[in-house]
Formats: sequence, C-alpha cells, structure tokens
Amino acid sequence: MSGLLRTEGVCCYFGGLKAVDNVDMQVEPGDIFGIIGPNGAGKTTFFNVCSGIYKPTHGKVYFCDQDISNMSQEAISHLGVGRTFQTTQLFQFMSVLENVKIGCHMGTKTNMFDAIFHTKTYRADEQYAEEKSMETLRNAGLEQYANTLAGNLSYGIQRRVEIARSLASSPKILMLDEPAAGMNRLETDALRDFLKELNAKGQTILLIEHDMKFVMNCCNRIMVLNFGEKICEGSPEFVSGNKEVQTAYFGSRTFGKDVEANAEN
Amino acid sequence: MSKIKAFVGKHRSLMLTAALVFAIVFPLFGFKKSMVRIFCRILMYFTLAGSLNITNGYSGQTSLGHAGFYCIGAYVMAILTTRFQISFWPVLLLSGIGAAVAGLIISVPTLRLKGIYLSIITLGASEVIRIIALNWEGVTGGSFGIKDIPRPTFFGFTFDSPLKFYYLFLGVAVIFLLISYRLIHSRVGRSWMSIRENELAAKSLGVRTAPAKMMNFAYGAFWAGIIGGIYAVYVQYIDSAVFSLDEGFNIMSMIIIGGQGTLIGPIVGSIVVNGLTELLRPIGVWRFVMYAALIIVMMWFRPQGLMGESNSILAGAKIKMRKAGKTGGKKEAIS
Amino acid sequence: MEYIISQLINGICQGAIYALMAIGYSVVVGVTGMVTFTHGEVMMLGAFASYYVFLWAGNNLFLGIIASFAASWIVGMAVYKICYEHFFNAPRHISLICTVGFSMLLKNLAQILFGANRLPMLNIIENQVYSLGPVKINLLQIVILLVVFALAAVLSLFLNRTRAGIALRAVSQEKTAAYMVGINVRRVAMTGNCIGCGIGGVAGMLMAIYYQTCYATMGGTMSMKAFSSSVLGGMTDVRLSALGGLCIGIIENLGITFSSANFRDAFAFCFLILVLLIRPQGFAVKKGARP
Amino acid sequence: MKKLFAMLTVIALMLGLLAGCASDPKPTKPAGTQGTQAPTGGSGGTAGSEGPSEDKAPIRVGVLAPLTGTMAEFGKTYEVAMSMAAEKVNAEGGINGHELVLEFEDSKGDQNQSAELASKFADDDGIVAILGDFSSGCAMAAAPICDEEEIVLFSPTASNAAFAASSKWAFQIAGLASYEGSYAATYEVGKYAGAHDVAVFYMNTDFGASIVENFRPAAEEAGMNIVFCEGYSDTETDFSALITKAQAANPDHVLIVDQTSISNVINQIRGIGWDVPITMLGPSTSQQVIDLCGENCEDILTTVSVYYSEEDPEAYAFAQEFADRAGFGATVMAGFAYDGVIILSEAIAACGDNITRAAIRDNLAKTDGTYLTGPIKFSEDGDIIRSYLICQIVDGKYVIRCGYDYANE
Repeated sequence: MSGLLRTEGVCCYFGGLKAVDNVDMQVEPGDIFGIIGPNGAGKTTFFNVCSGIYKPTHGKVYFCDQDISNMSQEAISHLGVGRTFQTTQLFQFMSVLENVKIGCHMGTKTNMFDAIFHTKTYRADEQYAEEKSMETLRNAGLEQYANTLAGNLSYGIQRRVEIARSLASSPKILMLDEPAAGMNRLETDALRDFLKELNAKGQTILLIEHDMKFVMNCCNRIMVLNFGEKICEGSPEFVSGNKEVQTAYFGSRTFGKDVEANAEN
Repeated sequence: MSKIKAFVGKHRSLMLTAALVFAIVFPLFGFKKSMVRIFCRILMYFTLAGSLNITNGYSGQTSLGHAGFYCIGAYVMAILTTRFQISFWPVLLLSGIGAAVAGLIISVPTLRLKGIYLSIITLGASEVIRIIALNWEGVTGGSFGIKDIPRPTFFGFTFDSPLKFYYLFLGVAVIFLLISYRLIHSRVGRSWMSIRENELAAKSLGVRTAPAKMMNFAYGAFWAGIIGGIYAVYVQYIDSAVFSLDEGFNIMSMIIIGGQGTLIGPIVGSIVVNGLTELLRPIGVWRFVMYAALIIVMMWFRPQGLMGESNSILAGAKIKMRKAGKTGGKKEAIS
Repeated sequence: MEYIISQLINGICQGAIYALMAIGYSVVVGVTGMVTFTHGEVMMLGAFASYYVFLWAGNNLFLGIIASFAASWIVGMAVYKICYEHFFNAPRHISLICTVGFSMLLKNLAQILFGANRLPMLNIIENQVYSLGPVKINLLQIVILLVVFALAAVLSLFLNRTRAGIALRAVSQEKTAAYMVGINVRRVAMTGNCIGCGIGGVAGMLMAIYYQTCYATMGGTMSMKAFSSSVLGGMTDVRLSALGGLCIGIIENLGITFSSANFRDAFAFCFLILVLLIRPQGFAVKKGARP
Repeated sequence: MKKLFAMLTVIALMLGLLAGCASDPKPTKPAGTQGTQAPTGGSGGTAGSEGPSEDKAPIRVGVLAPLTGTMAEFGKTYEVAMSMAAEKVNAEGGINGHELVLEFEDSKGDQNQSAELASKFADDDGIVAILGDFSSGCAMAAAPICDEEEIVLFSPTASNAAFAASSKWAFQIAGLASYEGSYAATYEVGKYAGAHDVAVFYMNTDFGASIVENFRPAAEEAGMNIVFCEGYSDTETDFSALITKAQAANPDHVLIVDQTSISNVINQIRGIGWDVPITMLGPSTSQQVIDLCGENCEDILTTVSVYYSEEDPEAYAFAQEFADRAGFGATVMAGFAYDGVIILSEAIAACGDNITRAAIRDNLAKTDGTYLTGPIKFSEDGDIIRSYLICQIVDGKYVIRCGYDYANE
C-alpha cells in the first residue's frame, strides 16, 4: 500500500464507450513514469481521471494513500498534483511571468483583507511569488521571455511555460500530457534533458507521449494502454520486447522500423 | 505612441495625482448646478460600471443583472433611513453588505453555468429583485416608492447641494479605485483573471474557482450597493422603475464602450455614454437612434472598448492570432 | 377543478405564444451561434408590415403572412450583416452588445416612423369562442397552437432530414469544419438567420392579431420571454425551445392562479433558475456525451 | 495610435460637454430654435398684427415630457396639446405682449433624467417655470429639486396625491387619483351601475395603486363586495389567467384601472365571450380605446372629468384639432396639458412686469376660473379635486349618462 499515485481498477465510461477499463497503476516517488498507447487508447481520459476532471465510473485513485477519486480538481491540485494539458492551456493574454505567478497561487495565502490593506502576509506573498516565479523561469531557461505575452510564443516554448507554471506550485507529482507534441528534434531533446534534470532533483513525473524515442530514453517505467485496458507495464526494455505491445501498438510489422519511422516524424 | 506610453508608465503616480487634483478643483469654477449634477452622474456611473467590470471584465462572468444589486443598495438605504432613522454612514455600509449578500446568493447557481446561461440567470435575478421591490408594499412602499429620504450629514455638515454630493461620489470613486487596484494586483485579482482566461488551467493550478467567483460577485455587488445607497439620498425619492433591465444594459454598455478588464475603462465609458446622451439632446428623438448606431460602429471598429487592450481575451484578439498562424482559438483541452 | 383546467389551457395558449417566438429565436441562435437581443424588434417589424398590408389590402391573412415574413427576412439580412458576420471569431459579448444596440436603433426608428401610439388590428380573424365542456377557447388560440406544433414539426424535419437543413446544423456546430467540407458558411448562416427572423416576423404578426394591436415597443418584454424559453430548451433545439415556451407559459399562469399577476416575470425567471440549477443545459440532453 | 485617437475622442467629448452645457444657451441661439422646439411650425402667430411684439423678450417655460421610450405616446400628447395652447396664447397677443416659448426636453420617462432636466431648467434664469413631468414618478423625482431651487413644477397630469403635497412649488390639476377612486366606487359602480360584487383589475403603478387604495373603503361603505382585486405590471400583455381568475369569483361588474393596456384587457375579456359590465376610468377614456376595441367596448362605463362634447364648441374643436395633429384621439390628458399651459400663462400674465419665479408661484396658487377641462381652484397643497361625468360608449361614441352634479343629487 505505498506509491505516490496509485489507481485500483479505475474505469471511466462515457455512455457505452469504455474509455478506460480496469486500470491499475502505481507511481513510486522519484519515477519518471510513461504512459503510451495508440490514439484513442484512453490515455488522456485516464490522466483526467487521475487529476479530477472526470470522476471514475468504478475504481479508486489514491494519492499519498489518500482516496482522491471523488475530489474536485482544485482539491487534488492542492494535495500536490500538478499537470499540463494535451493542447496548451496557457493564459494566452498574460505575460509569461504572470502565468507563472498564478502557478504560485497555492504557495501563498493572501486574502481580500490582506490585499486591500497591504498587510505583512501580502508583502511576504508578493515577494515569494516574484522570487519563486523568477527562479522557476530561470531553471526552465525561460528568463528572456518573462515579459512576453504567452500567446505570442512559439509552440515549443509555450509547452515549456506550461510546465514551468505547473512547477511553480511545487507539485509532488508532475503530470505531463504529451509534452513533446509539436516540438522539433532539438526542442524535444532539450525537454528530455530538462525533465531528467528535474527528476534528478527528486521530482516525480508522470507523462503521456507518442514519441517512442522520447519515452524510451526518458522514462524508467512504462505502462501501455490499448482500448482503455492496460496491456503491459514495466521497464522500457521489457515493454519494447513485449509481443502483445508490438501487435497492439505497432501492428504486426517489426518493431525497430516503426520506431525509426516514428522518430523521423 | 510608445513614447507616450513610456512617459505615462514612468510618471504614473504623478499623472494620477494630477488627475485627482483636477477632479477636485475643476467643479469649483462656477459650474451651474445642473452641470455639477451631470458630473455627479458620471462619477456615480463610473463606480457602478467599475463594479460591474469586476465581474465582467476581471473574472469574465458576463453578468447582465447589475441593476439588481444597485436596487438592493438603494432600498436598504431608503428603508433604514426613513423607517428607523438610522444615520447615513452605518446604513451605507449595510447597503453594500446587503447587496454583497445578494451577490453571494446569486453567484451560487451561476457556479455551474457558463456564458449565456450565466447571463440569463443574473438578468432574471435582477428582474426578480425589481419585482419584489415593486410588490412588497409593506416594506418598499410598492409602486409609490419611498420619498423624503433624509440628506446625509457628516459631523454637522449636511450634504445638501450637488457640489457636496460630487465630492461624496468622488471620494467613493477614489476609494473604489484604490481598493480595486490593490485587489487586482494581488493573488486575489490574479486568481480572478486566471478564471477569465482559462478556467481549466486555473483549476489545475489549485485556484479554488467557486469561492473566487463568489467573492468576485460579492465584491462587485458590494460597490453597486454602496452606490445605490448614495443614489437614494442623492435623489431623495426612489421607486422600482429606475432599476429596470435597461439600466443594467446601460451600465453594461458603459464598460464595453470604455473597455472591459481595465480600471480606466469604466471612467471613459461613463464619460462617453453620459456625455453623448447630453450632447445629442439637440437632435431630439433621433438621439437614441444615433447613440445606438454609435454603439454598433464602436463594436465594429474597436470591440475592446476605447481604453481596452487589443491584446486581450475580451477583445476578440483570437482572430489576429489565428491569422498570424499562432495557436489560439479552440480551448477544448479534454479529448 | 374546471377552474384549474381552464387556467392550464390559458397557460398553454400563453405558452404557445412564447413558443412561437422561441422557435424563431432558437433557429437564429442555432445557426449563427450568437445570442440575439434583436428578435423582439424583428417581431415588431413583422407585425407592422402585416398591419400596413391589412390596411391596404383588407384582412387577407395570406398576404399578411407573406408581408411579415418578407419584411423580417430583410431585417434579418441587416441584422446578419451588421451584428453577426463580422464577429464570428470574436467573443460572444461583442455581437451581443451589437444586437442590443441594433434593437435600440430599430425600436427608436420604429417609434419615429410609425408613431408612438398603439395601432388597432381588429378582427383580422373573426373571433369565435368554442366551448369544450367547461373550457372556453377561441379560434385564434387554436390557430396559434396549431402553428406552433406545425412549425416545430416541419422545422425539425427540415433541420434533420433535408440536405439544406443538415448544412444549417453543421454550420451551427462547427463553422470551420463546415467550411472545410465545402459548405458556403456565410450564405448558409445568413439564410438560416433570415429563416429564423422570418418565423419571428410571422410570430409577431400572430401576436399582434391575438392582442389586436401593434406598437413600437411590443417586442421588449416578449423577447425576454422568448429568450428564456429558448434557454430552457438549450438554445438551439427547435422542439425543446417550443417546449420551454409552453412550460414557462403554464408555470406563469399557475403562479398567477395561486398568487398574483404582479409576480408573473418572477415566476418565469425563478422557474428558469431552478431548471438551470438542476440541468445546466436546460432540457437539452446528449446521451453519452463527454462532460 | 488607436488608443491615442480614443483618448482624443474622450477629451473632445468632455470639452464639448462642458462647452455645450455650461454656457448659457441664450446668447448663442435664439429662443425660437432652442432644443426640441414645438414641432408645429413657428410658435403661433408671431408675424400676425395682434401677435406678441417683436422687441419684448419671449417668456420661456420648460417642459419635461417623455418624448421617447415606452411612454412616448403620452409625450406626444404633451407636445401637441401644449403647442396648441402656446399657439393660442401667442395668437391672442402673448403674455402681456411677450411671446410664450415652450422648451421641450425629453425625459424618456426616466426619473433620473427628469430630475436632471428640472435642474437644468432651474439653472437657466430665462426659464420662469417648469411644466411636467407626465408621470407621477418622474414628477416626484423632480419635485425635491424644484423645491430647492424655488421654481414652479406644474404637472398637469400627475395624479399621485403625494406630489403636490410634497412641496409648495409643486402643482397638479389632473384631479387626485385618491378622489377619483372613491368617486368611482360610490357613484359610478355603486349608485349608477348598481353593482354588488365587483372585480378590480389594476395596473400596479402609483396611479393604479392609489385608485384602488381609495376605491376599496368607499366600495365597502357603499355596500359592495370586492370579490377580486389584482394588480399586474405595466408591461403586461396577456390577461387570460387574471380574467379566468376573476370569472371564477363571479362578479357582476368589472372595474379596470389602467392607462396603456386598457384595450388589451377589454378585448381579452370579450374575446372569451364574457359579457360582464365594465367600467374604466378617466385616463383611459379616449377615442383611441374605441379604435382599439371596436365593438368590444360597447356599453362600457367611464368617469371623465373632461368631455369633448359637440355642444361645447371650444372643447370639440380642440379634440378635433388634436386628433388631426397627433394622429390619435385626445384623452383627458391632452386637455389637462392644454389647460396647464393656459393656466400657467395666466399666472405669468398676472405678475405684470415683475415676472419672478416666486410671483408666478403665488399667482398660480391663486388661480380660480373655468377652463377647457372645467373649473380649477387649487387647494392648500396645490392640487385640485375634480368633479366627474359618467359616460357610456354607445355605437362607438361617448354618451353622457350623468352630469357633474350627480354626486350632489
């Protein structure tokens, strides 16, 4: 009964569609845990169940041994689950710095009274938010964009800002939904290094990704979903060697070629 | 342009002080009372529009029913000062609090709703408040309204001329601006804006959107109630006909013309709308046709309002982004 | 008991009038995706068009329908050009304010052109009262009820079964995709909007005949009811909007029966708020849809 | 750049506002063209030999009227009737040789605007008195200002008893709704129609509510039962539920207290084939009701304080001319508005050369005479109690059933 994030028999149905069916997963502290699967395998739905956007139809989700299955999205965030989205959900018309400052929301506790009378709490919070955001931006290598409108940045940078924003809330687990989608090779590599660096500092990461090379190089554990069901879980080597995964995910052709093809894209 | 911007940015406090001094001094130059009344109206609608701007502009919850909160404030003031002879200042606070409580209550059903569904609830609530004011004869005087509302006094100083009310309105407007400025540039204001920009992302960052929205509604309603209270003693006679839906649309048009989501927008909106209705008087019955046409022209050429940021979610900047080949547009994240 | 039944019938008749307006309204909203506050004025202009036709050509209902439909079609074109076309990609509140402005413009223009007083529209349809047991219903009420049912049925058939109707629905759901598959989005949206407005105009005419008068400000309060009915029906569904109108009519009249007419609008809005509290999308349901 | 342009627009507007409103309009514009001047083509026989002399300064009177908005119909009544009266005054030589000029301002039926416009008039030293506003609500909102500024506020049509009583500067001649209510109860519905069980429909405005407030005790005193009494909002269009409800109470007489939607109520009552005797009150009495209701309003009873009968050539001619100009029939309101101007101009004339606002007030209070709408003498408060006729609609025409002295018989 341990693990940072754990699901037990999680199902999520939409009408007759079984988007996620009976998935068990356990993410240990310090993991970089990858979820892969073909399109429509239910990865994002599973993610949304874990972060409280959807409620599981059956099954339970535990975070730090606490049942979060029926908690609201905000409450789950407050427990320390940070996430990004498949399509970036930035505050497009705010500067990067402001974006990250909102990420500091949970770390501060100014209320209306404090804000109106500029109490000690307010000043401490503002200072904290300023410093924390700058530090996060510096770590993510986004310093030079601090005052740019988030919506004006290139797609790759936007994804990075989203990760930085999530990091500003000091999450216990960082959930990334296809962080490398739409990035070019260079950006992807930079992102991988960045994530590894984070992980080295003790950040637990859960991610969904299509880019096989990225996942194989980055993650230490991988789970494979297909049609909402878990078909395999284990180390990258184990997963890539698994026959069932190869047929389900890559069709019946040889694995290596497909990986190459995928990487070329 | 950028030079002007930089200049304004650098000397912001200086400019603000100058504006304030100007606002304090200029009515002293022998304006007629009716003119001062127009200034009073501009300031009154500024605070009223500003408070609506808090909900519509900052947290992006398009409320159409602001007249309801205004109504509550006015009636609380009228009833307590005429029936119970309580003095103006504590009642003023009660007017605000009464309206804020109403705002809290109305915000509860709106939490689950978005867009036009939210708008119609606020609109309906405002109408229900007006209907109650019209029919609860024992308390609100029904269709006869409440008359002879006493003038406020301040340590023996009676507010009995438009000029004195001008300073009262000015004081309230300045306090409102100051407090709102501080709120908006704090964690509270940032959480409101994050809801406007992207509620899903805000939630994922731990912004408790429901209480934030409720506080936002209550805060906006509070100031509408305060203005309602002052309005009651200013005109000394109120009846429910003033607080119609048209009044709500009128306030709404001010913030849209001035620019939503900026503190200066409502000032400009109030000046333009109230100024136009006065200036267009010579053309008689045609003036509302003209005014309506101006609103439409405005929406065509400057949808973000006169002072609004063109780079804002409120301004339809999406189109520009799309043309530039950047991502924008669809917000549906969950697939 | 008879009393309650006749009040129910009153409610249904009143609701039918709301439904009549809501049908046109929901077509407009459904196709353009924009909320409109001009619908009341479109109805008013339809009523005035028929008034002048009746004045000129005698009580010819057929000509009246054509005139009001045509007049509001033209107004619909103006509304589309001024309030919608430019704003498809902009936030909703911009076109909303535009429609508010346009409705103000039409209302004041009408007041200047047609005068501020009420104009009589007497006995366009001969008044006949039928007694069904204890319940009395007059010819016009029956006509309006029939029109509502017919319109709801025909329109939903049109929207769901015909090619043009499917194009309209496609446009209402996703303009970009509709454009991609080769639908002329602007033309289809404009036609749809004009159809909605035309129906609104005919509704205005029927309303004017029913209340035997027409005047420049007649659209104001009624359009608010049409709006509410349509919201209740989920904004875009013709049949559900009509149902919403009927519900509001019945609730209002029951409220008046047991309380007072002073609170008519309060009953309608409280009912609306209650429904939206329980079902945030009104009556509209999509089974198995993702939240 | 756009923002700069926006700023400039705002500044220009502000300057315009200051320039337009702060400056006294008199030196820049001749009085005859100011504001929404009476639209009747020249303010009466200015050119005529017996007209007011050119070299004497015109006397300017401000008028608050709802020329736009939902009450525009009544604003039009004001505009036409008052212009007719001003033309008459000027044709007869003006006020001691001064031309009478009415300056109409549109209050839109909005209390705020009414109050602000009253203040604007009060600030203009050239304006000697204010006529209006049409509705009691607007007049009540303007009253504190006129009281403060000491200028006469003379509303010909306000019927709320609290209006004139609220200030010594406020006057009204429409006859108090409170008295009309009890008259209707005692004499019209009670004595003349002989009703026992009465149903009352009233518009929930201060007019309707004060009629009902006074109707109720008087009716009970006269031995009637009020079996049904319900108000509705002034924007109401559908009365079917109320009518069914009233029908269930089984009254033998119906009283309708309304101004705007009277025709709707009557049509709907007759529309379901309910043949009950109906009574309406003064403000709704006009040719328009007959136009809007046709056969449905046959036999309806009404109280009127003014009757534009063919026997009274002056009143008849007025009603005819009014209908020609306005495009709809004259209500009692038209007569009141007309009289308002005449009475005021007489009060001004009585001041002689010393035309001050206070003198006008004092002379107005002394008014005692017979006018188009009957004898007028103000009470202490500045209102009057009118006497009423009872009329009935027969063959599309009002026919007098009882004279002014019916109450004394």
